[in-house]
Amino acid sequence: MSEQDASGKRRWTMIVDLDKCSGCGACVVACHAENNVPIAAEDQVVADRSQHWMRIERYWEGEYPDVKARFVPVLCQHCGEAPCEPVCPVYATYHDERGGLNAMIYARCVGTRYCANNCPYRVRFFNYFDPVFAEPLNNQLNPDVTVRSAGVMEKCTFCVQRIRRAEHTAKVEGRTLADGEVLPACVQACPTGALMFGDRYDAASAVAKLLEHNGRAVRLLETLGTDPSIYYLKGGTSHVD
Amino acid sequence: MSIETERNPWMSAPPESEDEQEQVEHLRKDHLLLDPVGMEAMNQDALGSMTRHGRWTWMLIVVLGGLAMMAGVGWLVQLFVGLGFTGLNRTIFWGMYIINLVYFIGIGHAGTFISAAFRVMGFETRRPIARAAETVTLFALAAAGLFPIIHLGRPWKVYWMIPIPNQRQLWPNFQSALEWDAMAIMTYVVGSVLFIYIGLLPDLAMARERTGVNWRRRLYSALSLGWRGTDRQWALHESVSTIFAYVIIPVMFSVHTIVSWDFAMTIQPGWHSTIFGPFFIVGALYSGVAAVLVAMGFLRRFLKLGYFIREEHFDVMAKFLLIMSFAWIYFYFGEFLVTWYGNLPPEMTILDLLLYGEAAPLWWLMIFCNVVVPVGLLWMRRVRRNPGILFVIAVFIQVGMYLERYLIVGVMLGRPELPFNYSWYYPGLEIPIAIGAFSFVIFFYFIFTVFVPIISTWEVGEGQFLHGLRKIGRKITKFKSDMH
Amino acid sequence: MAEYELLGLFQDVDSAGDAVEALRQVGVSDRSLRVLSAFPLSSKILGRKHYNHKLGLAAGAGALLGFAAAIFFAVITPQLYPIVVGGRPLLNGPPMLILVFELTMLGTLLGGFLGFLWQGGFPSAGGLYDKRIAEGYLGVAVQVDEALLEKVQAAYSAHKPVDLKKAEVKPRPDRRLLIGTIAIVALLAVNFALLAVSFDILHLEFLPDQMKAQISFASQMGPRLGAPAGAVPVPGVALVGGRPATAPLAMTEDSLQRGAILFDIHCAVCHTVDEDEPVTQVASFFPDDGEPPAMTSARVMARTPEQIFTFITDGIGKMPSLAENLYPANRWDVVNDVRSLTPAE
Amino acid sequence: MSRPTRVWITVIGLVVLLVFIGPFIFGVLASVPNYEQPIVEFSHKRHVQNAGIDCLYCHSGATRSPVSGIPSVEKCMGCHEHVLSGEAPIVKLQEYWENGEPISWTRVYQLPRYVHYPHHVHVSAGLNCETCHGNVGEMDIVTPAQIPNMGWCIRCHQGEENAVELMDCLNCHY
Amino acid sequence: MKISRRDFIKVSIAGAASTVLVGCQPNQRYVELEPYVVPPEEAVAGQATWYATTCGMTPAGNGIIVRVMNGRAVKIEGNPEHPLNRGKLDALGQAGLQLLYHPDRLHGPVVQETPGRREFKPLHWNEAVNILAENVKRAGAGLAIWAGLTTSGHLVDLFKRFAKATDAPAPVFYDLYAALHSYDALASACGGALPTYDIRRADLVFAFGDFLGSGPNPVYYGVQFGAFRGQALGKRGYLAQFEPRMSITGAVADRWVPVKPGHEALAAGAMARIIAEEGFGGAERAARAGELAPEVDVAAVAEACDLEAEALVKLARAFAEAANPVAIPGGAPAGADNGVEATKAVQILNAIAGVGPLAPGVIPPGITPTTPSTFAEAQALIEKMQNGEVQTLLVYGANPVYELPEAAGFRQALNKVETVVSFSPIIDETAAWAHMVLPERTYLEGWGYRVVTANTGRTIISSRQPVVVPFYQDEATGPAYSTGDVLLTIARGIPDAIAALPWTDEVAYLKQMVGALPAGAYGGSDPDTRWARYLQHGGWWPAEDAEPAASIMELAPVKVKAAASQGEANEYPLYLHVYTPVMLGDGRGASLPWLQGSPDPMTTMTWRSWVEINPQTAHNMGIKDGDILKVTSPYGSIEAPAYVYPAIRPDTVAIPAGQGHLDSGRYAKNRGANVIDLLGATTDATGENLAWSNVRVKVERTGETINLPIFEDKKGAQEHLHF
Repeated sequence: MSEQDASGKRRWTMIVDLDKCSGCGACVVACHAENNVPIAAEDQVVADRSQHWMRIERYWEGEYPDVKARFVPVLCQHCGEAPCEPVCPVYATYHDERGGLNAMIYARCVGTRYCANNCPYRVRFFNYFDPVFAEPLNNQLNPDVTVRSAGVMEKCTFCVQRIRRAEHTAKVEGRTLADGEVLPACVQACPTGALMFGDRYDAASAVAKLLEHNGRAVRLLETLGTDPSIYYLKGGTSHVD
Repeated sequence: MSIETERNPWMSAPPESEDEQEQVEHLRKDHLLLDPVGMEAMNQDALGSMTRHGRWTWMLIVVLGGLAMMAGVGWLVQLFVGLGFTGLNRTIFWGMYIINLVYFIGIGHAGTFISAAFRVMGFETRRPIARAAETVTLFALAAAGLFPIIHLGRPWKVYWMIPIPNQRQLWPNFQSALEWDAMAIMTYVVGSVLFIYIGLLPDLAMARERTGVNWRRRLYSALSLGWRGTDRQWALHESVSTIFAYVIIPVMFSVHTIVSWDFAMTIQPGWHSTIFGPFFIVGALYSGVAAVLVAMGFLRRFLKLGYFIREEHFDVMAKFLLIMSFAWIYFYFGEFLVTWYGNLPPEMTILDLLLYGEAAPLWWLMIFCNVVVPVGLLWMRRVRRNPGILFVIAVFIQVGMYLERYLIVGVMLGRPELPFNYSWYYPGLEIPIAIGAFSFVIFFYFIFTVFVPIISTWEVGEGQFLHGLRKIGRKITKFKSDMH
Repeated sequence: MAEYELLGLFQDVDSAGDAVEALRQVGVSDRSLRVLSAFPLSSKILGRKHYNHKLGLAAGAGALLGFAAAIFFAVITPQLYPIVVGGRPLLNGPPMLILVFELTMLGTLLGGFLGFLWQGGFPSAGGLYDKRIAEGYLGVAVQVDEALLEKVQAAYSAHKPVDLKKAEVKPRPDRRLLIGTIAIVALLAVNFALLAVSFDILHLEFLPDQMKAQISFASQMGPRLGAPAGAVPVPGVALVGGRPATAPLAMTEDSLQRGAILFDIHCAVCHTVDEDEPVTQVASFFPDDGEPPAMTSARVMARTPEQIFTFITDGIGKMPSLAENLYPANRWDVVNDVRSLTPAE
Repeated sequence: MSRPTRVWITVIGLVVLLVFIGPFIFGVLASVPNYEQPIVEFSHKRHVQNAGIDCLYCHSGATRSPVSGIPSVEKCMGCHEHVLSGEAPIVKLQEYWENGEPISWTRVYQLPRYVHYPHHVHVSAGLNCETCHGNVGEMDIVTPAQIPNMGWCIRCHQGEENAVELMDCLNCHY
Repeated sequence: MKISRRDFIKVSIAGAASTVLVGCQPNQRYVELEPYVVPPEEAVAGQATWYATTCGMTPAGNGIIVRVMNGRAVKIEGNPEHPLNRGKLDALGQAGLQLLYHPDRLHGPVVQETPGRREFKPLHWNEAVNILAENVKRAGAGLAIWAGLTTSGHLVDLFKRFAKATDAPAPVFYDLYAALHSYDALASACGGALPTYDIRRADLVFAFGDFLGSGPNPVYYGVQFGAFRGQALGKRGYLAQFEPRMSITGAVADRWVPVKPGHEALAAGAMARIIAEEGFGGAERAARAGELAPEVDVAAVAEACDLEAEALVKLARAFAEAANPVAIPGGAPAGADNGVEATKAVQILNAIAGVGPLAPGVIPPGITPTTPSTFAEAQALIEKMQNGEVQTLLVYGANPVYELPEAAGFRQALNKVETVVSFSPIIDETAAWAHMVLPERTYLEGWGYRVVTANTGRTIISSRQPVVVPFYQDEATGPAYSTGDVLLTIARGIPDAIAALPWTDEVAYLKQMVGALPAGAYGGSDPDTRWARYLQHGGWWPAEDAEPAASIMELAPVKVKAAASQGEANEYPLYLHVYTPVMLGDGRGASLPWLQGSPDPMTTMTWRSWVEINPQTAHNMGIKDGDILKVTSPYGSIEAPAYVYPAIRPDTVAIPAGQGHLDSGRYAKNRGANVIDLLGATTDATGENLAWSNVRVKVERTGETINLPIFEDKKGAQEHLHF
């Protein structure tokens, strides 16, 4: 039983353990499968228009032979004070008080792309063309998620359709949502368990416990004051070196 | 036929001799307001200018119309297929459409500034060129107003940005800079259009009386609202013009500040700076005045308005341009120094990109156009009084200012906080649409000069009525009477 | 008495000034005297009283209106449908100031212009006019009744006008109201069109697809694909080899309550609880031998829970299968409810 | 006004009407609904009032799934194999059943696909079917009680005491 | 009739008013309703049904559950109850749905006159099966079967029984996975079973292959790696990776050791020798090292492997002193010509620390694991085909034309085979050369089971059941046959095969098999319940999940030397490192847009193959990103764009496998180059396995340049991300 804070609000939070992330890309493909994210053809990739709601940024450090690669999975940080929200002229993106999510309402989006410019993480993707799902690939599309048309902004939603389904089932069965009952597709698929997901306001949740004075927890571009909901656990070092 | 133009040779140096007659002659030739040829001749010349388009200019008009149509077709394709034809990508979401918006609104500001601010400050040189400048504003704003629609992903939903009641009970978000843009540009458009119209009334009345062509007569009598020039109407006209002049100057300042706040409100490195407001206004006036110089050069050369638009006007405008270039350099250096000295990593990445990186050629070209050319040449009196050279300098400044905005929007956006997503901007469909926009402005400018007298003869007449010559000691100088 | 309008054309300011002075001597009131010129002459030049107009008032009214609109948009609309953005409170000061400034300025401009039109009598049908006024001549127009006519004409001719015109004054219709109403009607028409679209009364269907229809397959959308034959889903199948795959649920209070509700919805259509109750409407259509048994009848009481579960799942005889209506767990609830019924003595 | 100008005015008036008002009228006509069902004689009223069947018997999804569900042909045949099996509409039904062809009922409440409406949550929140669908028991041919647009949903959602939670766009749009 | 102005206005107002009163709303039907005639029992409209089955994209045999909405499979996730991948899944597994709904899938059997022209005519299923039956009957002993490692266990058994019944040569189970993952080399070095290790509580791991990305069991080791890094009380394992090119395992390793290609065995042997000489890790381990370590001169080895001697000493010391160290063999060293010795050298390290691979589980009767054949057996079959002894060749679940090197001569041998029949659902390179194609149902539509290749101490049988109705049931081609049913129907026509394959259809075979299984984790008294629970939970595995026992292998000291490289050093200066990329696997992923379009983790490349080259080497040769390079080996040459890769040895270039398809659907066709063309058919020292690593190549610029379809910005990725 998860007792949220007094007002019943939740703060969905994800923890990315950079020490465990092996960069295998299972989360990237799982996200495409769950959220009908279109795949860019080669010419669009060259034009730098690939759309991946979850991407793995690989940074190089050092020169050969002691060169080091760092994987940093980056997705929408669902910021508490999101810079992308106030700039939208039609409230197509706003802060969902109930779950602490940064909502992107496709039907309301006019396509000014101002939100994407103001996102320091560049995790918002614009549909420059209508997505192409060659017949019969459209059978695979998840009916719970709107297939976005051209001219609309899209981004990671923490698989809000899975959250909603779990919440609805829990409400119909008269119980509150258990910790870990709802996982986004990437967290569910991650082989090494680098991704964890839960409600930070619920003290009993695994996420909350892990974050309690965890020295390794740090947030991406925290100095910008966006209050992101994603905590990265910095990679550890071993006794041997 | 225009008033013969050899009355003001290009290089009029003041006469050495003491002879009074020569001095008067020189002063007359140099200053329009001291060289009255009577309202009748002036009306004749001003109305004549409407029909002086030669074969070349008509061909140019047709070409420009074609280019504008081409851009319209390009936009329709983009509307139905998607924004994929542009050069935008997952890092750079704003491109030449927003650059065009800022550029054309920038040009729009000079017109209003010259007619409103000069009127408030009482600069007499505004009299012949006020309407020419305001027309630049009018059509620059028209073009600028199109771009917020063209750059939208789903333009047919733009009515959601208008605060009208709807069944969804949803209202636009008035904390967004784009919403302020909408409000500010609407106010500015309304202000500019009405300001031109008020100034145009007496001239339309004059044209109504003089024109012989049937459809022109019906057009002007409808447009001039039955203006008879009674003292009561003139008094109202004076006070409404004054109200507009005083109100439209702060509105002008607010519009370009808000347009610059579209960028300053973000936390994008290179954009998030407090001086963007004044910096953009100075940039606007800078490119705007250059645009007005271009217009003046065109009117004088092609519509043979040599009598009205003389060297003294070019001289004043060029000085104003010189001052604006100093102001612009001052602001740009300020921003550059603050960024460089602060040495914040994301900001420094952008600085390196501009100075030595991929964008270096564009940046140095901009510096050449905006700094070297104007400051290098405009201090010379001979340059300031020569419309040909000023035309060239003005075009350089246009290129420079367009590049400055291109660097701010297209290039700086390519360097976000997370280095993995750096990108470069290769414009695609935006180029034909930008060319189309330029031709749209110039096309409608020509059409405007065909339908409406571009010189405000009543203002020039009033000016000449108020000015005269006075002999102080051995020198004959001009003076303005305080009968106003 | 007929009113007459006279217009005298003078070469320059001085002669016009003298004419005006002369006319005033003759007794023409300043209000009915007009001086027409090609460019604005301040009243001091002609020594006349300053014409105070109420334009400032109109601009001020416009400003107030603009201010009110700005307050409505900036303060009231966010509260009508409260949407929180950027972790900031619902109402934030700075953006409001910008909005207030813009709309107040707009109001001032519009107010000023409409005031100018209204007080200038535009579009006035105009009185006497002469082409040469635009060429720098000054026109002195007077509107007098018949009595003063001769004196006025004499005063005019004393100052050698270039030309003198006289015309009877005809009552001209005031077109301002007509033009005003037309403008308002046009504005309302545009608003009505916008409102019709935003209240979903009219649908602009010819625009590109707006995600209303999707290429993914919604529930119960054709072409339908059945379930794979012989496959067992993760929650398991109801019957394995004819027998229930899951064990009966315990007869808890919850189960019985759920069972009762479900019985009323799904079973009470045909079955009654006691034998003596009248047959339900649907059951009356069944031939006498195939009539649905009452729940407390011997036939039903003799059945084992597994059998009842199988009947619900597969149906028996004329009873259709209710698998589509009930999850297996709910079927056990109904079984518990049926078993808990005792025959009425 | 002379005759030719009057003719001119009417012609111009018609052109203006076509150009401006035409799309609106076209838009309106395109959205005039028709709710005619494949089996025209099917009447909710007779099933609910005469036979006393509960809504959930046929639309059993309403309490456990976002979609209330349109009953299968087997569900109809469950009773109509015996009940009134002689009548014309029932014969039509049996034809569907024999050649295994589904009855593609005309959808009455059609929400755009970017709206996800959960029946089971509303039913478990205490609303009954009549609240939104009107008194279907009285209708022979079901017609919508209101236009199913956002304004209608908002009217209830903003009235609730947990309105802050219910007025959240992410409830329906994702 | 003349409209007066007044009437005209009246008409328009009336018109507008009437339309408003009608009250209109959308009559467009975005959803054409089509309720069921007879609804399936489990289906509730609007709710999903989940089915458990096995992933068919890789031979690992991960258990998956598939979400089915409105009769269509929309999402694949790991089966939480499956003991191998415990609810987790890799990118290849997630993308299986696109194979099911691939736009280029065959709707029914097709036949082709002249192989290679790719002109196919559709055929009715019954007709196709009859033709196949005749050919098989006529072929008699001349029947050959070539299958891949993802073949379901029941088909392996049916193929073997069929071959034995018609005394045809034993079926060959060989594809690119078998080659590049060196199953046989590893198995033969570790006592016959594919070595799998439990590293959850290990505190130090030496990895000689990319076990997290392109190894045989990336998901199993992924789950293990998660536990390895996040052990109790903050304990964290140390990983060192020995590889000439940094893979994703190298990227997350604490230490990447760029060993010279072919010298990994030497390095492992040297470390053992150092432990012996220096006496690290206590007397017992030093003593054992003394016995087993090969006699090598450490300084000479260090210099040969291009490593600093004291680095080797430090690593050896760490290994020896670790409480629970593990050395995982595999990767390039196992594919060298001394592959088996190299694996043994690594095993010696384990033996020193007293650690061994997990014992393989006991295979219950009636269950057939898919054990890969050796390359020698494959060559033998090709030999037979070349000599014309094979009349009918059946190719199932493999693509030898694409997967085998040219030198193996498979494609030439095909000309000698009378009828080639392929069972590929999509026309791939082998099907393009086939006479007839009977498209097999994808793994999401078919029956079967897979015995999991990883030996995790207990036998895991992962069940496979259809999650959706087979997608192509076109009336024109009639009801589709699965390959198992095809075999069983053909068998009925061949007298001596009837006894070997008595079942009516494959489901009967499976039911009988599952019925015979002992009570597993989910029990079940009667066969029907056991069959239902076997399908419901996704397979059968013993109940207890006790600590898996590690088998200590007795090893003899082994002589280690540098692997011989193929091609002279002066003519071919650079080493070629071949690997199966994370996204495309063995090339099966190339036909799926999700995998082609998702960026490769290390290079972020998409839609193409590429040549990774060291920045210094590139600079010396004047190569920059996007230059098309011509890579020539002693056996062939390909062209691919250069990608300057900071983490690769200067003397090595790396090219991923998987691209360069000529067929396999619109997403794979004519994209990139097939690196297998650079490999020869030379076998290793034992003559059993293909020696695919240590081929030497030379690289030249062709002068052409393209824009690399990469997701990253190369300069940006070099910058430090300030957290």
